[in-house]
Amino acid sequence: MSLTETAQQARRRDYRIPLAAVLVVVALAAPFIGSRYVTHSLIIALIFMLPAHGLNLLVGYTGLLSLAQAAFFGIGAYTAGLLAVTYGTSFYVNLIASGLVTGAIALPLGIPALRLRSTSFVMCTLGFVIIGQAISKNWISLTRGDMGLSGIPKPYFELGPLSFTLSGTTNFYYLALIIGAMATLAAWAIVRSPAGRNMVAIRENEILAESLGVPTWHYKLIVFMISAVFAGVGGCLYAYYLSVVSPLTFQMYYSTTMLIIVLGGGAGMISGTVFGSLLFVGLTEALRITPELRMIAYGLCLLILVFWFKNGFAPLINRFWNAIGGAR
Amino acid sequence: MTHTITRRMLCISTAILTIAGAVPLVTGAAQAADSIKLGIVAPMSGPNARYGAFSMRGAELAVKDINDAGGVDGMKIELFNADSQGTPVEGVSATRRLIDQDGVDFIIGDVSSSVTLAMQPVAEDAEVLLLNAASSNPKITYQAGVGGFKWTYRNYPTDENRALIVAKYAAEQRSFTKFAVLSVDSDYGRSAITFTKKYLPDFKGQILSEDYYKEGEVDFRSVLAKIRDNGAQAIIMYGLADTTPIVARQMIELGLAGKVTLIGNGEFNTEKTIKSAPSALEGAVEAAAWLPAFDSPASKAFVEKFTTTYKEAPNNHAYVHWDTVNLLAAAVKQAGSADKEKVRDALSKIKYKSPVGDVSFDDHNQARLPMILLQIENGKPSIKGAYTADIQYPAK
Amino acid sequence: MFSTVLEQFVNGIVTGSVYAIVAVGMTMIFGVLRAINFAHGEYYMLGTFGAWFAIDYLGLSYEASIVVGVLATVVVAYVIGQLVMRRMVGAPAESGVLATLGIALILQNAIIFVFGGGYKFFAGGYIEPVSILGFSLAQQRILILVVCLLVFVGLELMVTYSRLGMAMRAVSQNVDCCGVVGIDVPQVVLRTFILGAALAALSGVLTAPVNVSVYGGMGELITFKTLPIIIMGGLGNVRGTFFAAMILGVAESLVATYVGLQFRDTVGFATLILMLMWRPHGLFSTQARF
Amino acid sequence: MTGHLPILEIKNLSKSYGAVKAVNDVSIHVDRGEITGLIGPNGSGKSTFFDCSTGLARPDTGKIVLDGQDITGWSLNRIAREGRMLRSFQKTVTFKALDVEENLVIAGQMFTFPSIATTFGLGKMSRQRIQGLRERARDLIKMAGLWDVRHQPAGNLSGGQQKLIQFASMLMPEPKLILLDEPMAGINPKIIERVVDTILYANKSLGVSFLVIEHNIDVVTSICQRVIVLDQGAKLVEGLPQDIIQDRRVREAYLGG
Repeated sequence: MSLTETAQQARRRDYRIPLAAVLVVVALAAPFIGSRYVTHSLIIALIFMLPAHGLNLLVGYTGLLSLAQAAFFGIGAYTAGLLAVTYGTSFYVNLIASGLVTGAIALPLGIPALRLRSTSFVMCTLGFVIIGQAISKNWISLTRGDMGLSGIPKPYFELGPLSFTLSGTTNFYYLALIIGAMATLAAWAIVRSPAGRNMVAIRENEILAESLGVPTWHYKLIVFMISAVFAGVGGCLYAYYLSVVSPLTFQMYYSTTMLIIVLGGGAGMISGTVFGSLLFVGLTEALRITPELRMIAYGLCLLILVFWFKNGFAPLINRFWNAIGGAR
Repeated sequence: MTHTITRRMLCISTAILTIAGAVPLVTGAAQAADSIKLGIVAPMSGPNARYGAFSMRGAELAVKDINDAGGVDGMKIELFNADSQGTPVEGVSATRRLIDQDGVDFIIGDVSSSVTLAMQPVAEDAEVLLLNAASSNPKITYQAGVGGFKWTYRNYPTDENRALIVAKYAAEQRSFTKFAVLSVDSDYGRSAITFTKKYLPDFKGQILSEDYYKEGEVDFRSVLAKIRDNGAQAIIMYGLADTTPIVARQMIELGLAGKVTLIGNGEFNTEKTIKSAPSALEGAVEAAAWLPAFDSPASKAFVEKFTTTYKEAPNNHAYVHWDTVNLLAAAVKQAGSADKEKVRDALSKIKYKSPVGDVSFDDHNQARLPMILLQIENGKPSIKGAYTADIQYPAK
Repeated sequence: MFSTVLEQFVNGIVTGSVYAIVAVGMTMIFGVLRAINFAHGEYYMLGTFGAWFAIDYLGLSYEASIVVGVLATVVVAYVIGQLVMRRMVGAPAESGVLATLGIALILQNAIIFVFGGGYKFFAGGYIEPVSILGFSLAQQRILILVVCLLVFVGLELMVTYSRLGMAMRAVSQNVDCCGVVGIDVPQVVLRTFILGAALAALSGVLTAPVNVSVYGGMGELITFKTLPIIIMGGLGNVRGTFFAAMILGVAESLVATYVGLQFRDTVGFATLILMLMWRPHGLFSTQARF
Repeated sequence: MTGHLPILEIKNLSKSYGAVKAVNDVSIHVDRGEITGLIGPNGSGKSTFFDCSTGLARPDTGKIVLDGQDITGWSLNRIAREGRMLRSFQKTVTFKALDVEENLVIAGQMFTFPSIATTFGLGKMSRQRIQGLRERARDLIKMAGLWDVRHQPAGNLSGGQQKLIQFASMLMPEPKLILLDEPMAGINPKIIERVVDTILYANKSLGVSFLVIEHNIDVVTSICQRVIVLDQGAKLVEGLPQDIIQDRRVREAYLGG
């Protein structure tokens, strides 16, 4: 380390920790700062953040463009909804079950799908969503078909002798915040681990990674399953928050939304996905000021994103982060 | 050094607090005493906009009429609209925004049942009156009123009555016994058929084939050929308004017109539908909450006004939303104030005269609506009767 | 029994020919741009709206409305091609998905904004049924079949012999070399895109009389139908697309008859997934033909 | 021990694409500690032979024995990971977006972690392993003369430098055998010397055996102890480098091709 660098460090202070502290405080105090509408929007952002983290691992880190997130989101939502309505099990049991079930379903779907390349893979994953919707509509004895599941109870916890029900938007916000934070941490741990480095290697050059001994096939399958687990957990939160699950949950809308979040925030960056989900919800909600032009404006924003922010907002976040960190 | 940090921190936190504080302030400022704030949640973008647009226009027309006539007891109705895109998440966001940002006390919405089901707890939580005017999922009112949600009301018929009336008429008056099902693949189409199946054995009817079409489907030739070959006398169709003419035209194409009759619901009676395929619709039987040709001055006036204002004929969605705004106005008038609690109580007791007939609500906050049974004769709808029946709620 | 199967087969061909005209445009665009066009159905919708406007507002005949519908779409496609599609040469697949989704949202909702969201009735066309070899068909469907065949013969000839066709083949085989031999890649992309959009619009106008209902969101469904077709046919493969469309049409028709209409929309993707398991490169070739 | 056994032995390998016989019944071996050259005119099946030997393509017939172990039918990554036989590619050289050090760490990872599951760990063990890899990577970077650019994305460096990175990457896992596919193609003479030095260093000091496809005949003669010539998918001749360049059949194959 040279002398000038040290001098630089001394001159400019590192504001990263104070800023992080402020962000944490804002996140914790949000329900008391904003209206319930704001809290609600944050909950939606947190719910969408989960499948988006999964997709980011897939698209951003492993380089696999998938549209299957809606299918796994739907499976997670149905799993949680059915368990809660039929058996009245605890929230955390259903949360874990949603993750496990989606992960287990992702395995047999991933094995054939991951053999395909680029466009065929995209279409195959889109097919999962379409077929998932058809199953949820027609397997009436399980899913109740088009009537959907409604009246999903509020999150109910049973810890030994203690049992309580979490009601109200504010409480749900904290629940979502805890789960969102845990998911973010999990995603961060995955990409920081040696496996994360292998995933990046696969994204950058699959054949080269393979030639260096990386079992690319296994990694792709594992990441596909992990991304499904994230989506499933997100689906569970969704089911509890909206209290309704219908075949409409299997919609390409959710797949593309997750993709927009990941690419908008900056693929291949955990903070990008966090930022992206806030940005997405913030943008779509802000555009409600003009209901008639809302989706036109949204479409324009997508084009702007593609042409002017090719890498999403990640480079901007990076620059900002470095700037307040005292780097030149 | 520490000084700068604290000062900066102070600046940042002040800024954040100011912004956060401004939000409730803005909403607070917008609250005026002498207006009735009404929000409409409907799909306004994407494929479902084809229904949402009619809903919105119907409501707008009613609000304009009421305000032009001086409002309700001098109170003008302020209309806010919000897009649900036909998805539950967006619908709930829209509802939240209407409640918290626009400060509405009354909401009419949504068309899609799953959106309405998701909106119910939000309205309940915020104690805002939710009037539904277009969703037919029976659960909505199973879980309303004494069933749970005190703030949800529905001014739209459930499918049970409709299914019973149609099945009865088809069997008794037309002596059909062999039926084919061709309905829309949604909770509306599916639940109407479930109810039909419940009643059909009473009339010795049997179902020969069962098909559901996806919203937006345009190709029915295969299914119609199957129906032609299996010898059904009538097609039970609980479908979408804009799909009826497609089915009817393809019935002509395959030579089913005049041999197989359409029964059910799906705007068989409008001038445009009949014109698109007259021979296929001749003899069709429909149970509807309203029809454009309904012979009452209020209804005729609505059709005329809607047509001149928007250069298109109204459909059922336009009518129910127009009617629901009027119903709300009547409830406000009866309550003597725009206080949501008083309006709710008034609504529970109301005897509202709609253009079609008398409307009142049962203990599940479900409207008892007259259902009109009609048959297409010589290219014109001919009314065969109006029925009102109570709903049998499943034991809890 | 046999006659039923045969009739359903014919029904499938009739449906398939509609898919074919839309899908071939999409597959050609993919060939030169390597981007999945999620907005393709919107050009189908634009064509239909143009024709509906010509008939309802301008009082033109159905024949004239075909021209209006297609021309209106060409104009829109030109603008979008200049502003968006040209810039997408060499862009990654994700960008393509987002950009075309953005275009789809804009077109769909701009139409809703201008004409209102409610569904409209399409009034033109030849809808009287005729009987051929015992099959009853609307005249319009025969028109669609004939146009479909003409379009495909024309495209085959164009791809093989015309300058644009050759340029398209060159671009789809190797974008990098095109600059060297003097092919203006963005220009080829633009023209292919306009041609594809025009074909989608043509299909829209031709099917409008039998599909009757016209509304802003109608393109989405057709996009979803064509996606599996272009993959099955082999991306960029004109002839393969034709056969894939026919196969899908017949498969849908048989499923609607013997399984149930509610499963119809899954047929495309289910067939696609099964086929991909068996032949990952498409049904008709291991390599894109153009 | 197995000292006198060849490190790699390929017996009767054949591969055809449709009617074209790309490789026809080729048997070769690489001795322990030896640098073997594989030459032949364009289209003689060298690359297909490489792909089939390393698990990238599936041979129609034939048997591949690596250090006494039958590895026929193993996948590319398993051959690399468990067999410690690595290969290079002509075009694909580095992970372009990642910096030089990352490139090397990735190359070493699969050899330090016992299973896929352990790669997901962030614990102390995992950190220590990565630290070890990083140190080894730095040593190799120094050796390759890339110390000054170690934090630059590999894609920013010249073709020759990237070849060196690739080379250093392949040394990360302490390989037994390296298969090089035209390592000198398209790099300037100065770097060629450096690559040659590195190959010789790896061979002499680290005991790595090599099988090298190379067109540059000077390089082949200077580093290879033995040369095998392929022509039209079949083995034409094999022998000492100086004998091979004198061989009439080899000249004919190159000129008459």
